[in-house]
Amino acid sequence: MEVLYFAWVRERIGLPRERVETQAATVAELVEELRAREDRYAAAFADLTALRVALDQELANFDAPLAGVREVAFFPPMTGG
Amino acid sequence: MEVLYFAWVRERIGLPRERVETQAATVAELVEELRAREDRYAAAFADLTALRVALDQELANFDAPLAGVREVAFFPPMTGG
Amino acid sequence: MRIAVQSEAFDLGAEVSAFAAEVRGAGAVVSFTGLVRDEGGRLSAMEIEHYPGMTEKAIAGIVEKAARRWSLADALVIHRHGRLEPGEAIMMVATAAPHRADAFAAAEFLMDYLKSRAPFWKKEIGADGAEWVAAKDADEDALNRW
Amino acid sequence: MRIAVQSEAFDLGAEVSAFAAEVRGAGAVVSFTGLVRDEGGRLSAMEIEHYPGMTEKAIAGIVEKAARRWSLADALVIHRHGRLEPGEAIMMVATAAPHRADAFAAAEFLMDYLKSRAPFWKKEIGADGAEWVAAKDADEDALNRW
Repeated sequence: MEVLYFAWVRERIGLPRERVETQAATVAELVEELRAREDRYAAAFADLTALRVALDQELANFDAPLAGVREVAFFPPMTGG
Repeated sequence: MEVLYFAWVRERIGLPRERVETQAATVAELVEELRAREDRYAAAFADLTALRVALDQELANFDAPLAGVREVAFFPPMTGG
Repeated sequence: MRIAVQSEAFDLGAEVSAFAAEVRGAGAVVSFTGLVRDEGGRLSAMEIEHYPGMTEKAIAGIVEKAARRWSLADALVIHRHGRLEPGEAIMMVATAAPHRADAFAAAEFLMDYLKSRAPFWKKEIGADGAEWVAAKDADEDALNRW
Repeated sequence: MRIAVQSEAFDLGAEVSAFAAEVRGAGAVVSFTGLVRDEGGRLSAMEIEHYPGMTEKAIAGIVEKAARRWSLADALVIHRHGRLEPGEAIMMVATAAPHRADAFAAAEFLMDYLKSRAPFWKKEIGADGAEWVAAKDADEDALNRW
């Protein structure tokens, strides 16, 4: 699946998107896998309350299932307008 | 003093302004004097709740004193905006 | 702060554009424009009467009240009188403030007060004749929220 | 209803003017524009990142919600991304409705949701470096009033 990062999440991890092969059943499980990879991931995902997630471009919760999802995006709370 | 009429008050009385010599102490007394003049005045001043008054271009009440006032205006509730 | 009471049409876009270009330090600009509705074709024109002299003073008082209450970088009120066709702009207000909540609140406040406290009277001219627009209780009630 | 997400500057006056000219049957047009504040000279630029694809969908969903809730004759949202200078317009919304209460409410609703539910992220570039703008609790709280 495609994993996208925006704003300071993108800066902390150091890339805007990547392809991830995973068996994670939920967003939270995917976050655990990413955290375990490298310090920069652990740093980006240190505080989930500071993060938002979108599944196939719709806002979702961290306990949402990943079955059938093609695109996951992680980013801080939005600051539009 | 100058007495001004606007909107349907002006149309009912048939003139936009007139000079009125009066000893009326309050707006309400002036209204009584005008009502007694002719039917068109009685018709215009039939229902005071449908009227507003301004003294020297400031909104006022019907019991306000007329001492020192140069300009009295009668009109329906405003419909600006 | 600018107040204009005029019979001439005004250019809404040019006014909003100039207003937004001139404010300094504001992050939020709100504009409101009132247009003559055609009421499904029943309205052929609107005539707006006003009280020269009092109108300008009343609007200035309303703008001052708004400026005391909210942090405004600037405010603009333009109100026409005379004969207007359906689709024409009757009036506009614009407000500028550091943040959006103040700009919105001040614009709504100006509109609520202009509706019921500025000496304008609207007459609708239709196929069936002419009729003075009656003030709505809702417009008087709207003042109570401030 | 028109939604534009673009890096190019837009002409606020021309947009408001065209929007008001095209609405039929509306008596009230409200516009809101967000400008880059210069924060007393401390800000040299703002960079706005967004999520292409999701941004347009999210804004369309917000506009649909507003259209279901209020009697809207029309609505417009323009939001820029990329690098902006102080004083430049970041975005605008415009709403048209038969009466002013609906036009104001819908514009404020659109703004509240665009703030916290459209995937944009602002970064302020100043003399001391660059910093991502933090979301405010007040902006999240603002959604609760709808």
